[in-house]
Amino acid sequence: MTATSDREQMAYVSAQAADARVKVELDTGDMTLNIGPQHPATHGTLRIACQLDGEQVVVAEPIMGYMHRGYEKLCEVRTYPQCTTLINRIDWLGSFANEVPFILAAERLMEIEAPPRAQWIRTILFELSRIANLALFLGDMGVQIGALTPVFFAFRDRERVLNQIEEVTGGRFHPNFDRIGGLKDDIPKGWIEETRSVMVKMRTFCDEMEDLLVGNEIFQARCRGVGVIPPEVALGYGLSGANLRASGVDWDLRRDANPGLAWDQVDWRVWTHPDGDSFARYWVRLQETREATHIVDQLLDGIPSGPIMAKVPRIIKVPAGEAYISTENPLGEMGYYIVSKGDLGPFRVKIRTPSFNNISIVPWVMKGVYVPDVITILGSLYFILGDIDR
Amino acid sequence: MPRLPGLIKGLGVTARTAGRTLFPKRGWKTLIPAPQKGAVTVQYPHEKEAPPDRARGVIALHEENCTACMLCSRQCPDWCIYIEGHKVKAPPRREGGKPRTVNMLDRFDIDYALCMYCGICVEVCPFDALFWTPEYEYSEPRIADLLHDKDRLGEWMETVPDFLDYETGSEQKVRKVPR
Amino acid sequence: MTTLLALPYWQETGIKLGLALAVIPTTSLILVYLFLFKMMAFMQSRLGPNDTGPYGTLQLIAEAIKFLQKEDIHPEQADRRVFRMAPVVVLASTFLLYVVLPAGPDAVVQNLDTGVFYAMAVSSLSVLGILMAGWASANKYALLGGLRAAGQLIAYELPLILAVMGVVIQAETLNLQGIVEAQATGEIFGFGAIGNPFILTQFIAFLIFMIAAQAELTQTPFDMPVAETELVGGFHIEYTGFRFLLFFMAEFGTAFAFAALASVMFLGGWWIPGFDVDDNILNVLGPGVMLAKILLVAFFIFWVRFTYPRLREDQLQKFAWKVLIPLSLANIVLTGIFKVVF
Amino acid sequence: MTDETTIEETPPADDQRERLLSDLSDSLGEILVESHLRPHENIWFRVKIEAWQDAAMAAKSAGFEYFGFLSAIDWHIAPEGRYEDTEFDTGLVEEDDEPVEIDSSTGYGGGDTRFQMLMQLYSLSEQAGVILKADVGDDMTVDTVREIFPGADWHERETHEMFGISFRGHPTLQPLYLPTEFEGHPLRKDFPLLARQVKPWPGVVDIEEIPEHLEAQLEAEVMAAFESNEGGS
Repeated sequence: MTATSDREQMAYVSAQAADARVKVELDTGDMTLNIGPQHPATHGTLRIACQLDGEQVVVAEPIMGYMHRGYEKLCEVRTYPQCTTLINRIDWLGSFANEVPFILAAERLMEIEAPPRAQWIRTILFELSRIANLALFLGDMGVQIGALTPVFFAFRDRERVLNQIEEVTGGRFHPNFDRIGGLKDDIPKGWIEETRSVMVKMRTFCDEMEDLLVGNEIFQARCRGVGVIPPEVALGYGLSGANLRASGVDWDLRRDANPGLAWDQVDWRVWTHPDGDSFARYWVRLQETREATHIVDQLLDGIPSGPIMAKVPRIIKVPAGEAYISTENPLGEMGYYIVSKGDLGPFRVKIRTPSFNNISIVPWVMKGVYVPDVITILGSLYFILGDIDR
Repeated sequence: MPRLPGLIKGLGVTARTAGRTLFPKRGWKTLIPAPQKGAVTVQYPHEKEAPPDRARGVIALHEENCTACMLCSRQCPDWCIYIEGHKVKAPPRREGGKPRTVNMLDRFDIDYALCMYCGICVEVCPFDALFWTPEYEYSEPRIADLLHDKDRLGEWMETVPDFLDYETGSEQKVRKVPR
Repeated sequence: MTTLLALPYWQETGIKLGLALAVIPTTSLILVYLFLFKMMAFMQSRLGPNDTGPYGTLQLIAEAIKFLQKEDIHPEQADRRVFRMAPVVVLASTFLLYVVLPAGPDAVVQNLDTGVFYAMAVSSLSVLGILMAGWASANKYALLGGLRAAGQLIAYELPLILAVMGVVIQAETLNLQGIVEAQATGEIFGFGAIGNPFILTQFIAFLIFMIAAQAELTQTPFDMPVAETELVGGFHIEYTGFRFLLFFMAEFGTAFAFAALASVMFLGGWWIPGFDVDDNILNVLGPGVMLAKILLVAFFIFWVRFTYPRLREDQLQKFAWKVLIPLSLANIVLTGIFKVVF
Repeated sequence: MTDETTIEETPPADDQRERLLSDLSDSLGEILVESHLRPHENIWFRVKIEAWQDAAMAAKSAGFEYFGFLSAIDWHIAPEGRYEDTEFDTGLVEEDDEPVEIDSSTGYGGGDTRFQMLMQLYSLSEQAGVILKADVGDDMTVDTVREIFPGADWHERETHEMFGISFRGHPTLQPLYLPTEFEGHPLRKDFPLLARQVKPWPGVVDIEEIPEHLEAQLEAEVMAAFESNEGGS
């Protein structure tokens, strides 16, 4: 105000005053719009309380807990083998991947290691659940922005992957197949060939998604430049997985902090995208799905023979100590911090889920976007409600 | 703003899929529409999809093998297995032996309303009394009816498939299902 | 005008009205069954309804009965009268559209001299109903949907009308029957065997008309007013049962009517090459030809609907004002020049 | 972003983490209470609670800028166990009457109080993580780190409702998961798990023994049947 001699300053002040006057004269109160908890875009029961000015979001605050199941508490009263039953249900679309870090953390404390064959099959199943999970995202993102068909393609082709998982583990969604020291069972005859043909189909699915969505100009118009997350913000919020890589951070726990699975045995690359917008997130996930099919193909070629269980006592007692193991799950970094007191069950389990961190950026990224963009951003951040609420 | 190629490609994908669904046959038969064959969906009550042999559909109980050792009940994370039993005297195995004390199973109930289908009970059973079967048609209109007793669990024993052979390189031994 | 049967005016009108009333639900049934149920299913590797009746044809009857059985629910805060009237207004706009759609030389409810003008005017009535629904539902989603619909329908009414202008200039009449006749008697460089369907000379206008119609019908990629994944149905979020059925019927009835308008104005309407324009037999064959053409146009409308994602509201407005309207104006200018030159 | 040089898989000693340990210990200075290293895994630092923010700041400036998670540990030994023993199956355990028994001896980096803060940070350039711990005093208050790591915002809210630890300087400490009127802090060890209390453990049932007075009689019956059977065949 003091620098009235400055013409620019004058212009600025008068513009501010005009704005304020308009706001007083046309007292347009903000509208609160609750997106969710029952809303098709929140796949699950997430609620986003949006303050709208017209169709523009002023403040968006996610409210969750509608599905909080208290797994951290429940794990405390269960034995280690019993915990995996629960852990399956955290990210229910890629459930095998949930078991692995928990089992690895327990193995780390017990200082045993699963035999190589078990590690390879673990890695294959891990990547299969990644494909199953991301395939649904690839289709679902289409639905979020209005394309009806992709999600049906996704369900169609994901089913093939789930069948492969079921043929080995017996469970489509909740395999509960990983055991401390190895796996519950070996793979059945003929499975490798079937999986190979499924991987070919999944690559076709990726091509279809590329034609239906990535190349589609309407899709690009909706996603490019929407919900841009710069890398330093992404790091501060602890974003992980494709959300981080779409912001240009070349970071993949499979490559950079491999906890002993067979990823270092095969040739693959980490995809990143410099833009950090919704389109980049979709694109990175699409490439990752395709890359995962190549990883599975290579792994299938080289499964070593041998046992699938290390020597473990029948009654599992994990020595006292603490361990934190995280792996690159379909949604991002999932880690288990296990505090053991040498008991049958863990003393405390802190479950670090990717979606919780990924969604915590919502208030930051949704300032000033339009209502349709809220859906685009939510879709592209890709969360599973069980993964947020635990 | 929309340029042509991407939009046209998308139309091509859906049209191709429609064609493949409607005319799945090869050769001159292509002209005969056969959506029943081309669609990936299974029309459930008319045709049934066969789940894989390892599918965890329901737990079957081979009662003769059960010794009421309570292991499954105690290991169950959901506390959904109820076992009761009593001890009886059985004749000795060979002549001149002493009479043995064996466990008789009175009650073996699994509450499928609570069960999380984790398979821990099947795994911990040391006597091969519990098996998974891919059977899945046992829904009930009332939740209380999902508590199945040992007779019902025994009936499912017939549907237990044989264990599958393993892929080459495996050192696992193929188990046998008691019949 | 030669009439098929020499009937008094009121009897003729009565028959036509009855036919039109029967046609509207039937047409939306056909569209829903063929495209929404079956074509969409095939495009998604599914079968669609196949259990009720042969190939699931009776599914729609079952659906209609289901809707009729449902309780008629008003939101507590709703403006009841407006809430109830809204679907009727929307459906009325659809009904009124059918009045001028010709299916033969005499197979038309009312052959208005300003048929095109009337059709455009009446079709924009539905905006009113949608706005009413959006406002009266006392729901924020519905309000957003209603406002979006209003903005969108107004924005797309212009290119729609301007696209039709080209046809009107070329045909030199606003009468839909006249347009059909103009196409039937037209010649392409002296070759008149198939007449001159205006899609050949007015291709840009046809494209603009189809795009604008897509927006008018609130079909994807322009379905922001309903947008299931954002506004959960938009203006009809609070409607259940019979009232929802009315909206639903109006949606598909209007789709049918617009497909009919497109085939009348661009594809030659009911005329069959080789027949005289006044031939009485066309009153019988015409509806069949029209139906085939309409289904062809509707196929494209729904094909696009099942394939594309949806645009954002601001992008849609930009597209209308910055691309479609200048294009259609250019088209009018070009048509005018050609009209004067040739 | 990342350093392309990968760590050797199993060198005998973890030089990299030892270097990180000494570096970070130096920069933490006297706010460091205790540290612990598990080779090829993690480094644990226990810092003074007053310096929680400073420790986070120091870690961030040392390159640990990727926020993993923030939580707490309750070292109170739960009176209920796993709810599988009969004596604990009935009745709630009164919170106030029980002396709080703490056992944090097994925790890395040690601990003196019941509640301990826990924060995991990662360095993308070093490809290594650290876990920061701090003992929470009786005032149950910690400084917020949400200015340093914005992602900590929700984690602090969760910790607040689950353990009852307050965060100084956090503007919106309302519950994240639980309803606003919820009482108690569920992840505390003395918070009863009702799901396990409303129902007795089915594993507590044991096989019914043969009553002693009938044993001899039954034995004789069985033997008689056995012998007659043997004779017959």
